Amino acid sequence: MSEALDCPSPGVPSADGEVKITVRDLDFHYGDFHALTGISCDIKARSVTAFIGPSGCGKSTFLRCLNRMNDLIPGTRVDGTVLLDGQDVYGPGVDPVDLRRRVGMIFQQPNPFPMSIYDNVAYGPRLHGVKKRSELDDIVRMSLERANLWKEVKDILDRGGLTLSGGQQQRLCIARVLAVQPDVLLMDEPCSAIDPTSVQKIEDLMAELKSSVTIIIVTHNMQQAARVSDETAFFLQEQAGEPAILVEFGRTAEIFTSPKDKRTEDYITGRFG
Amino acid sequence: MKRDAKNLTNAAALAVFWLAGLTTVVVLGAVIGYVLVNGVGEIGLEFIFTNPHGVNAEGGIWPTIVATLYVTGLAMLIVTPVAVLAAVYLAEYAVQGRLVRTIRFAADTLASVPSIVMGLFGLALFVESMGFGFSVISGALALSFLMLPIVMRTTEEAIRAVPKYIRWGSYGLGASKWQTVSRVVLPAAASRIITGIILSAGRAVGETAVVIFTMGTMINLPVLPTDPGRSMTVHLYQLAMEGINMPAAFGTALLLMAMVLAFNLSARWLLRRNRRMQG
Amino acid sequence: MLSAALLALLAGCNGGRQHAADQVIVTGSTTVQPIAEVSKEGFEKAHPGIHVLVSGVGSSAGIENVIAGTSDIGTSSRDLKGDEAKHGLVDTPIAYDAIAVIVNPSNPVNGLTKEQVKAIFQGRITNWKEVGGPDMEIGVVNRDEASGTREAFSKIVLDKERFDPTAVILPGTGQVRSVVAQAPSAIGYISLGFVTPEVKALAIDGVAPSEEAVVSGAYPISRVLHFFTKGEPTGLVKEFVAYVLSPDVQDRVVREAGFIPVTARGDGL
Amino acid sequence: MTPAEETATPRELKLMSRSTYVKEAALKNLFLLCATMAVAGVVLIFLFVGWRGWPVFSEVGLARFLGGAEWLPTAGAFGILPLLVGSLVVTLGALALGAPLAIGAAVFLSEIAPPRVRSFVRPAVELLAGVPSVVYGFFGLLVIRPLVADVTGGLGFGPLTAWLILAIMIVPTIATLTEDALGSVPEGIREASYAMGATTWQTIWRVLLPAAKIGIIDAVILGMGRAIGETMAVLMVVGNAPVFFRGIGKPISTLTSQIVMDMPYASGVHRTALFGLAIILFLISMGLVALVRALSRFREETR
Repeated sequence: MSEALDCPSPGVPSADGEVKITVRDLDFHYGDFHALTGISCDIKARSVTAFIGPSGCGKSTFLRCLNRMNDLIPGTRVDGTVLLDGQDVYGPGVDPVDLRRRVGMIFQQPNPFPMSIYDNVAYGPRLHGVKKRSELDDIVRMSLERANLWKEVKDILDRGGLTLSGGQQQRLCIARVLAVQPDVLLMDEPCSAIDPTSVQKIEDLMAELKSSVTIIIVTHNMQQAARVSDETAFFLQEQAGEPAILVEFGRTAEIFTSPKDKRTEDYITGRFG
Repeated sequence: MKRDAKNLTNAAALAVFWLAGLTTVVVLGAVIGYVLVNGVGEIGLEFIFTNPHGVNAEGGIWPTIVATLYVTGLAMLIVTPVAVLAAVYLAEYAVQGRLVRTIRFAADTLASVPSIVMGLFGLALFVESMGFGFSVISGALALSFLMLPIVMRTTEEAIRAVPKYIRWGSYGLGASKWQTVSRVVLPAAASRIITGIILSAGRAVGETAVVIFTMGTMINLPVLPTDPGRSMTVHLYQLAMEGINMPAAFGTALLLMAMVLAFNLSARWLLRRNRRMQG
Repeated sequence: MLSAALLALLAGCNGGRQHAADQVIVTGSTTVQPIAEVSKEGFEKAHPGIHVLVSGVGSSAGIENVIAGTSDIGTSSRDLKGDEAKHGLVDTPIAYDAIAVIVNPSNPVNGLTKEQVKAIFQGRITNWKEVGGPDMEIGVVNRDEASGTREAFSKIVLDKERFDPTAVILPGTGQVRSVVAQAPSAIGYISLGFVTPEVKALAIDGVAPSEEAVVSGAYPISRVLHFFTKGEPTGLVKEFVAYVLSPDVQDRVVREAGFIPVTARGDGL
Repeated sequence: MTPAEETATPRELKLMSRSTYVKEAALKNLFLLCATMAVAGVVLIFLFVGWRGWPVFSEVGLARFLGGAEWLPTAGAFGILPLLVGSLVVTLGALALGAPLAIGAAVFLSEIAPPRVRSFVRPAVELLAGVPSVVYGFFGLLVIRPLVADVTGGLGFGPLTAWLILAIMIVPTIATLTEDALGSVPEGIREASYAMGATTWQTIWRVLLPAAKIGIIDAVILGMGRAIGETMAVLMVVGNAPVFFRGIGKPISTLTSQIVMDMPYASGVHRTALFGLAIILFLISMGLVALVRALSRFREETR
């Protein structure tokens, strides 16, 4: 465990809960475009952190740095440190495959595999060596229950995942990720492509999962951020072509009622963005 | 007056395009019809399952049917793994650069090689230098080079048709690249890949110039891959040019057309079923 | 008969195949092919377990195969030429074949001299009116160079001089016949045995082609069909040759294929 | 793997195990090897066809081979000019007939045909591509040759018959590629033209065809490649007389048909000459592919 970094900077809230992810001076380059600069923040364990900011301000890109999904895109470079439970995620020899198992991700577009509901959820465990049918059944049931989908699909487990509604598909994806026991759940605008009634189900689900999984959600919808998150980070790209920065990071209540930075206030009150 | 002239030419032009469009159907109908009308009388169990005998190859064409299916099947076995894995490389692993451009240029060149050149190549390499002699294996190897670019292209298109975010879903669960490709991408693209293989097999069944110089022309029921044989296409060519046993020629042509159509139609059916299933 | 496209394996190239003991390989002239194929069936019925592999590759290829040892019997519809004779091949004539010059039945010309036929096939006479026919350009139909019939026709009629290069070349007897049958201006040549009413066979130097004329030697365009073997045929090969010379093949198969049995001359071996 | 307890000590991040890294790298190299098989194929063709055909250039000499006006192997004459001219005549004639028909059919399919009609014309075009070339030759020999014979008074063999057959054979190749080219023209262009009161024909002639020009040229070039490479169908109808073009009803020969005619009995220099023909055919087809790629690069720059 490297010693806790204590230098306060705009991104570090008062340390009252256990920290899951620590980010210090993170820069991100995509080819010769400098996308993010000087991002530092601490994500609390078993809490919901929201990333907000105008579209194209790099919040999704930053989210992808946390589980090294950006490695899949050729020509990208990450500087600075990202610690998961104190261990450097970009350290030499770290297996990104294992990292992505522990830091699951939900995408904007629900993307169940073109397989049955059962196979979708069992895909992760099968990847990591679970073979016994009975064990798989337990994991599938448990994951679908945690994702509040079990009652709706328990009789149609062999039907294709694509036959479900948008909201159900998204919850299936969540169940699929839960099946591999992640510590962290990254959600990249999970609700922007699904109907309002399902959004409510997903938000309730996040509230329940918060007790066992650290959740980070990128969202355009400030009301959603206010409703579901404990802490909020506001990202901004001042001028086009310039790297985006983390303007302010703090308890959601404070950010939305008494933001310290004028730029946050302008964004919150909808003057721009 | 001017407006009518414009509409007149437009109507005339449309008529020409309708003519062009329907001509293709008429021509196809003529070719298939001619072969069907003259050949259907010849087709019978006896024609399909007995050997040719007698002065002018009366009787059935069974050895040529076996030879055609044998060489095409063997070619499919040889080309499928290589072409599919090559397509996986191009679609999933390749980074744009000189190497990939060379591979694509080579595949395009291979696809445009005249079949007679592929035949002589098979003769020079497989029949003579590798010492297989006139045989099914020589034919299959030559055909596999002919089929390689076709299967590579259709497989790559099938893989690229699998949406990106499905791959991310798999990576997001901690799957390695090969796990993602083998467990999600390939199964999702499977039916289109199979369609590509069937279409290339249909093309191989219709080949003459390639097999005439690699599998030979001896009417013989091939058992071992090193046995020679005469394909249905070569048999049709010989019967047609000898011009004595025309009924058998028509019968062979009809069976050949039936086989090729079966390949093409089954490929189309598979594609449509897949599109509906994934829709 | 079309010269099949089996490659003429050159002596010494490493693609040669070893012969199984129970196998007789007969390759060569497409003209002799029908006789060889039907004999194969009869012979295989009479000797179960014995395989006779037959393929028509053209006389030249057949002779080369038997020299190279890749065939037991090299069939040919022409005599040996050049250094082929130096390999000690034993010749066993098995039938006579007369070559008929055929024209379209609508063509009024009924006969030509051998010299006229030669001039037409060399392109020196190009219009039917030069030989007493209507004013119509002559459509010459020739055979491909692998064909034994062409070889014999070239030797007997053209004294081995060049053919008219602008002639249509067809690799099969049947096609020559059907083209001549359909085109009024056409002239071609096929084995007498394949003449059918759809074409008219011309009299040559006044002698109409018939079996008697061929046997008596009066008809000028005829040739011998040979079985060539390396040395005196022995064992299985000898049995097969004897079978081909038996009345069962000579009277039925040879006649059916349109040829004249060698035994018809009464001096059969 | 039972669900982790709430306060489990955080698990250590596993380090990249040697075995998975090696396995992934090995698989990637295997796939690369498969991909290079296409390159290997082209190289092998060059090597072996070239090796067998090379002696003809030394023995007969490039000038007499390429420039020679007489092809009579038995007399030692290996001039392939008549065959080259033959191939060119047959190919260009087929293009002159086939290309307009194919482009017309493609425009019909992509712009004019109502869905019901399109649903049986498009499969017809695709099935035309499936018909084996020997069946086309068979059809040509028995149906088209007699018709041409009656019309021209000759024997029916020659360029005209070959053109008719080859034109049918290259229609699918050119039509499908032209249809793709037309398909890639943005929808907005059509609407803009119609919005200005242009008729279908004017839209096609003034807007669509120019926009898809490069694609159509690609299609025609590939159609040419297909035509020049065609063997069996041409062999059965062209008449196989290795002389210069003398009229649409007079027999001639081409590079491809001459190879199949002579190969069964060719030996020595004659056989290497046939391999020489194959080399030239291969170079022509490669040249056409390079031309198409150059065109597409040119199109990229001008877009």
